[in-house]
Amino acid sequence: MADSTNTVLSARGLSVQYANESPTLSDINMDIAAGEIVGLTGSSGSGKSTLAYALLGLTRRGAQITNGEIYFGRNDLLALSDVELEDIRGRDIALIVQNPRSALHPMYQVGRQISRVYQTHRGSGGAEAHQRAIEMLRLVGINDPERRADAFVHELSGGMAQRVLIALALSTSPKLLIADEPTSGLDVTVQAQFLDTMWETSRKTGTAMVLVTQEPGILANYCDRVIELDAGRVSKDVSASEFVSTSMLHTTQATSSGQGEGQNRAPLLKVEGLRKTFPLRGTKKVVQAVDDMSLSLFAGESVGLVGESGSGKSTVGRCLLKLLDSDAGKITFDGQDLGVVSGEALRRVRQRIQIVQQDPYDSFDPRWTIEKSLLDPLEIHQIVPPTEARAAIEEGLKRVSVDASVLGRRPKDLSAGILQRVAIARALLMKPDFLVLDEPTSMLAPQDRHIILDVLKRLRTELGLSYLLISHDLTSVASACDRVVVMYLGQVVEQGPTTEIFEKPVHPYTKALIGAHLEENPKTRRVDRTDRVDLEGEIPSPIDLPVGCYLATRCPQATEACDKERQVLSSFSSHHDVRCMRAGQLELDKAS
Amino acid sequence: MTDVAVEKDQDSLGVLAWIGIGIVSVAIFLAVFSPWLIPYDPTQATENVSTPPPPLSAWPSLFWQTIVGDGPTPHWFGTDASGLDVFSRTIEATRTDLIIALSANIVSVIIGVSLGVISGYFRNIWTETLLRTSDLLQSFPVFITAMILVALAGRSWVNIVLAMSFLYAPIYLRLTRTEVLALRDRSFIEAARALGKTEFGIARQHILPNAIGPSLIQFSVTIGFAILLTAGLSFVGAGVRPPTPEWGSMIATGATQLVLGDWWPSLFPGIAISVTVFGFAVCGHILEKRYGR
Amino acid sequence: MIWRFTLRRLAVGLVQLSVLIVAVFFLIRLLPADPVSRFVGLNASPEAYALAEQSLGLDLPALEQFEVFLFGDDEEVGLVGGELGTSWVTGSSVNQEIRQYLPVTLELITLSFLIAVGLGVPIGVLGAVNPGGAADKGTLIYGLFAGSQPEFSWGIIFIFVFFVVLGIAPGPLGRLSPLTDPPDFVTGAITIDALLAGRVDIFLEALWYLSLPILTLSFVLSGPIIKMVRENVAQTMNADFMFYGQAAGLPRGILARDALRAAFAPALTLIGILFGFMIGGAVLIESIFSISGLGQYAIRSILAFDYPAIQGVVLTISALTLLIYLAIDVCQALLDPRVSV
Amino acid sequence: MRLTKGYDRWVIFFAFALAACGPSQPNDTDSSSVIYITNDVPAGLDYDGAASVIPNSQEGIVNLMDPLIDYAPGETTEEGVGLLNFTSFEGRLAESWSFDEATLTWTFNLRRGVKSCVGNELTADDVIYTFARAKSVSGPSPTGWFLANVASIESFDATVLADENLRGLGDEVKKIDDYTVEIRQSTHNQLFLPALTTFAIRIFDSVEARKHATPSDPWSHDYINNVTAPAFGPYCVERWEKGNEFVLRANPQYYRGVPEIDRVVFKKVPQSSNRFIILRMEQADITKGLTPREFKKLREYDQLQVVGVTGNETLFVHMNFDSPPFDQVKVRQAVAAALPYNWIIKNGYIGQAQIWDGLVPSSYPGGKSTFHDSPEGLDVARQLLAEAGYPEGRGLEVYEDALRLSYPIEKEAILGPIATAIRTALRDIGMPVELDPIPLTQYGDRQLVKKDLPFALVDHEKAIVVDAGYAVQLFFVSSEAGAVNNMVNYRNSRVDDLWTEARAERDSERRYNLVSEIYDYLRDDVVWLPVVEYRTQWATRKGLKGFVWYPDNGIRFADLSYAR
Repeated sequence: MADSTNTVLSARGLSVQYANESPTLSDINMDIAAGEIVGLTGSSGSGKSTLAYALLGLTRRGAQITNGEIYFGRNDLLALSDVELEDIRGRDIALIVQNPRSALHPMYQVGRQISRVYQTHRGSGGAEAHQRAIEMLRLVGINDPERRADAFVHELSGGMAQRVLIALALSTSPKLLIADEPTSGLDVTVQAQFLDTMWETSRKTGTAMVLVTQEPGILANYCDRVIELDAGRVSKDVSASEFVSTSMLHTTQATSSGQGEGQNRAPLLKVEGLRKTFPLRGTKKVVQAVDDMSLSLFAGESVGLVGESGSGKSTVGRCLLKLLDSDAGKITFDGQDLGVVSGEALRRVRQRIQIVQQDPYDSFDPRWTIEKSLLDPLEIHQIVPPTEARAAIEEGLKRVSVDASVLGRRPKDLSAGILQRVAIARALLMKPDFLVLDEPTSMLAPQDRHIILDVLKRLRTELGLSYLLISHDLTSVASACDRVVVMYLGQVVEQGPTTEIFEKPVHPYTKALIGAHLEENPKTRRVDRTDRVDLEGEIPSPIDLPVGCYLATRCPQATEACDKERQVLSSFSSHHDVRCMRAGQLELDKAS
Repeated sequence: MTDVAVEKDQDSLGVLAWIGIGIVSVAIFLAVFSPWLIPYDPTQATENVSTPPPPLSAWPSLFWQTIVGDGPTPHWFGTDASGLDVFSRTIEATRTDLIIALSANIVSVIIGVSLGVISGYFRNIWTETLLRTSDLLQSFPVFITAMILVALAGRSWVNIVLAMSFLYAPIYLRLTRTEVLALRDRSFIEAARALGKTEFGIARQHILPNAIGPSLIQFSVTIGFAILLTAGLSFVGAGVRPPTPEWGSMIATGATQLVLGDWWPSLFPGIAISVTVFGFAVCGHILEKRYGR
Repeated sequence: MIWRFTLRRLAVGLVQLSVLIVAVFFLIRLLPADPVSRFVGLNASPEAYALAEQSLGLDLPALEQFEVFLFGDDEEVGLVGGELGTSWVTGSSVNQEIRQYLPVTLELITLSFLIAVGLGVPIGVLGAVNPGGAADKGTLIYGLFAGSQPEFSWGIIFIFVFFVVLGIAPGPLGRLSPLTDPPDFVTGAITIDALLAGRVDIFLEALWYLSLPILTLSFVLSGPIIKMVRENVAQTMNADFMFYGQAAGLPRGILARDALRAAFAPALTLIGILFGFMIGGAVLIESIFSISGLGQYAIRSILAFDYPAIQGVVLTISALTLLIYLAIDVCQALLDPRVSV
Repeated sequence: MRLTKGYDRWVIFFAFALAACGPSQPNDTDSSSVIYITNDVPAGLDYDGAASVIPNSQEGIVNLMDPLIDYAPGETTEEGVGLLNFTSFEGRLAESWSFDEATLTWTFNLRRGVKSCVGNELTADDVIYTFARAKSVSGPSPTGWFLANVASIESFDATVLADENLRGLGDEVKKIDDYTVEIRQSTHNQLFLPALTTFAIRIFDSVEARKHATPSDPWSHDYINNVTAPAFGPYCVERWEKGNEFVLRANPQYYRGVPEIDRVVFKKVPQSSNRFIILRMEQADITKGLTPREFKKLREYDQLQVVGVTGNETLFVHMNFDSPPFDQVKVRQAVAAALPYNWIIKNGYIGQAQIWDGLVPSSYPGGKSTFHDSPEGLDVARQLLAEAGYPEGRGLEVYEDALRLSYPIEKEAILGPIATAIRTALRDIGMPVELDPIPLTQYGDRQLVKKDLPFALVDHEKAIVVDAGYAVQLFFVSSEAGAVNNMVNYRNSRVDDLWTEARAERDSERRYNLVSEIYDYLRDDVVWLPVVEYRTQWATRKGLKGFVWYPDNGIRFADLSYAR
């Protein structure tokens, strides 16, 4: 194992058990060297979070460390008294958890929560601790830290709360930082910034880090070494590059737009000037979700709609199915204006447009068996005679490679990946022409994502379907789409063929988005790149939008004019539109 | 992980849960079969006024006597000032109180849950008004309002049930509505809509079955309170008509005898009500722990 | 900010109260009995009846009666002037009567709450800190049991045991021995009035006479309080921020304070709601212990169909309840930054 | 001293350490002060006020206000309770009086030197004020006017109610000089003197009363109802907290001598069982209105005594002639035959009652005593019911609403068991009777105003004017003939005619015969079904003596004294 003088922490024979259960962790041995970033991975339920906490000598209520030693410096943490442990925790070993908003006390200002940890461990005075808190908040990239220090956690976004947590953890300059899925639920650009910060801190201060994650991109981009757990035991302990080369089956490849090259035909779906706002309760203000959205989609084509949370991409999907009524704009499906259909006609149109939703568990009635959930829509539309319904749903399941034995089960008894395939099967039972895929992979483990994408690609060829794939996961979009539409704050900022967008993005936002994408390849680590376009600050509120370019406040290339002038989507090259007045100029600058 | 913790909590409740279920089962059994269990007509005055219960030492032989049918059945719990058999009345009162409490809750659940689904699922000015009205009802002093309502409509168990429904329906309405509001935004509702289900079909087949859970848990808790309220109303003379056996009115009339040293007419119904309501409270607690929140 | 919140809530409360006023007024007039009969007494001739009806203002159409109730007439200023009218039974002003009875009830339940909360909170915490232990089970069972008991039954049992059999408690004679001259009426709460008058002896005597009703009420009230404290504290101890606080090496003292602070807000709500409920719910205890509080006044008024008094009582209790809810909300908003102001 | 004592109790109670000792209770009353625990204290002191129908209020009034005349003392019972001689009157505020047959005018000579609580002297103006106030019918329950009307005082008739202009006092009540007043009747009426003894038309201290008049309330109803009734009686109000406490202090200038009991504390204890324990623990001196069982139990204690008389408290069954099946005399007779009289006396009243064999209390002159002469028993009742067309009760199901036996809920402790026994007996003969206790207000409304109460137990109706004829006029003549409380809607023109004749009859014996004939009709028609007369009782600490029974059943504390 690692050189003992260089070792920060080593665990020997560590076992954790919940009362009367089989051990959650058994006989774990691991070492962490100074300045090292160790990735801790494994499927859900493998015990990786439990291990992360156990390294602090902590367990959740009801669990117990039954065996083992954890050496930190000269001390066995498990042999120390509670008071001695209190000293080490937070000062020498710090923790970041995956749900930062519930990890912070809801009733104290976040600045105070940082300063009191600092005070506790560094024994400083109140004023000094407060200064330190502000300093740390600035360090983790929070604008206006003096003001934010007085905020309560519910006033912060998830990303900001996560940064507060890291500020808290780093404020005492710990020797070891344990981060338990710190970026789950964050947008890609925020995730990238955040991980960058952590990485830089580690490199600068020599802090060792344990990064618990399931994301191969993160492991590949940021970790030196990867430990994989399987059912509570260490199954791999290898360098990151070795881990990636042995475990990763897929690598990103942009598919060329082979199909759907029929621009002269009439589009299957045409959206013009779509606008959707939500009224804000108790005020006259509105939240702008979608603005001036236009889109064409041809039969057999697969279009990716990407953007971060709050960009309005899901709202677009819902408007297409008329699950939401749009404020303005026209949606035409196969020549039929959806604005005017209702009642029976609407139901007939909906049969041809189906949706697959983000959370498979949420998209099935928890009380119904899979069979009932699948039979019900068949009965409504009487697509097949009742006697053949059972055969039809079995056939449908076979199509998505799911065994018919799931029919008698309830959603909670199935894994997310299987259930999502059942959801696809359910949509396909309607014999639709067009599928809206609303983040179909974001709740799934990486392996399941690949399966789903494979199924979708296969079905598209088999059935000649059209897709609108809504996703923030660029890997999925790159592998499954012919064309990509990038949205930011309700507007399309760039659209064009997949390869062009990925390889030659024009809009600064697209550039940042692509740049934030973590490829599952240690050789193209983001941290090693030099040409990154990083956005500053935070997304403006969709209630009080800027007058000019929505990105102006964050764009590194913004000029004064960007602040004032409203941007329009204009053709950049054939089939490639960009909403940036400086697009041409930027390309020229780049070229020169 | 948290699931494991909950699991564990249930285990420690084992004995208590069985006590609760046992009490409730016995109460229901007595309520259903009381006419075949009681030795005396619970409303028939006799000459044996205010007789104390037989001493405990005499019970075995009296019990034997009763079984072989030798001589009159003893008044196990004594008789009250009207010469009514306290034992028969205590048993028969289980029926009265349980019927009232159950009916009131069933009516409230039906009204509250259906209005809750409507007001949560279809939001407009009418359902908003409905909601405000039900809020207002909840700021009424429960006991006094029930007294006024019963005074208004007269003393009969139907009126007590209606008065209580008036007070309890808002609770169910609130509970259901909160649940429906959370359900409305669930993906499977949207999915059902995309799959062509009608709004009414969604409300009936998806919303209602999924929203009723908390109300059913509340049901068990509220039954206990309904029994207390029924008894309390009878205690101040706004409950069922005498001589209908009812715990509260038995305690009230028995209380006046207490000072004369006659402890039995009020003690036995007092124990009955304490135990029964406790049983329902325990069951409510168990249900809440197991299925709630 | 908090003022605007309070004002807005107050405005909503006023609207609710107005609806309440209308509802109560017309609801009461549906009562099946005619209060006039009470006044004609021996002389139930039609003329006497008409005269009595006139003197009570019941000869007017309901809407006009409502107008009189709201805006008063030659003799009274009406509700807008803050007057609830004149009791038909006693001929006294309902305001005055409520002023007399309300403090009695408030005193009783406040003292009971002090005891119930004072005992319930530590016991509940004790149960929560050691989940699954004997203390935990004990508090749970006690909480469930006490919370489901009929207070009238226990009041009677306590009187029988402590007064009749043991003779160590005072009889159910109200708040003072009938022989004692009560202190001057200032607040109406006899313990406070006694202290204001500098009569420690009367203060102690009042506590002594109130001891059994307080015992009964605090026994019943301690149930839900203990159960709730136990659950809240247990829940807080399981909260992520407590776990994280531990991981951040915060000392135990700070953690305990954090936990209590988080558990306090929901506790406050429950105590507030219980308190509001008890203002109207102390009826049975008052009648058992001969304490002439608002509940007794309500029963008397309902049995006598004394419309102005019934209206007064219901409105007072509802208004107080709404006020308490408002106070809870304001406290919540002050305590818990998450509550939107 | 008091401080430590109170503190002791407090500590003891919570420590339970000295449980056996128990703190001493305050029982060291001095003999000039009594604590009277009652179901309620006076709710108002104005006899024209809303509260005047409540006996508790009347009890307050009679201790504060004196009448012009009262009955003379009669015999004393074995228990030491004084009775009145209902045939003889003696002066109170009036020293003497005379009657002029020709002009139907009564002349009252007022006593001199009578001082009110505030020290004003009684004059004719006070009497004039009292009658003027009565005639103003300005109170919500003008009892003063009503009794004057019953006594046939001229122009105090029902027209006053209808016409506002007739409400001023004319010369029917006239001041002759400061100490002489004349009152004129419209017809001869033997109820005149009895009416003057009641709780109403007692004389106010007009000087004091006028001080509290306001433009909107010229007759000081507010003051009298809420502060005190200024008058010339034996006691004055010291403190009054409605719904809780009422304290009287002896009028130091009372013309019949300062009462021995100097201070009376009325303390409200609504429940009879509580009153029982308090008296048993000797924390009070007097109580009344206990249940018969409680009275009986109290007799067992040496330091207590129970005294009482069979006065005018009765129990009867009311069956409404307008509510079938009670319109059939056979049904009413069946009920009469089926009632469990012995059960009621033995278990309902624990022996403290006797069969009421008439419709006039046996203590009143002129009652008829043959009401229970006909055969009784369940078999007779079944027979009668069959004759009425309801063999075994078949056919009575349709009268479910009428067969609800009502009684005031406030009387549950006493009437509950009796009603239950009656229900049991009547169900035995096939009448499907249910019980319906309702609040007194509702009961009164239905019984006296709407007159639609079909079937009820009545134990609080007593004729406060001691005269057999008064009851006839009040209850039994048809409404057309002027009965105001004909609660069962009895209509018999023969009875109406007989009463018209009897009312103006000057000869006592002939009047008695006419009234007797009326009572024969009442008996044969089972108009009211008299059940029992029960004893009016007071429980006191030993040594308290001097109780006198008055028809209003109010205690006159001035009569009492402590023998130590």
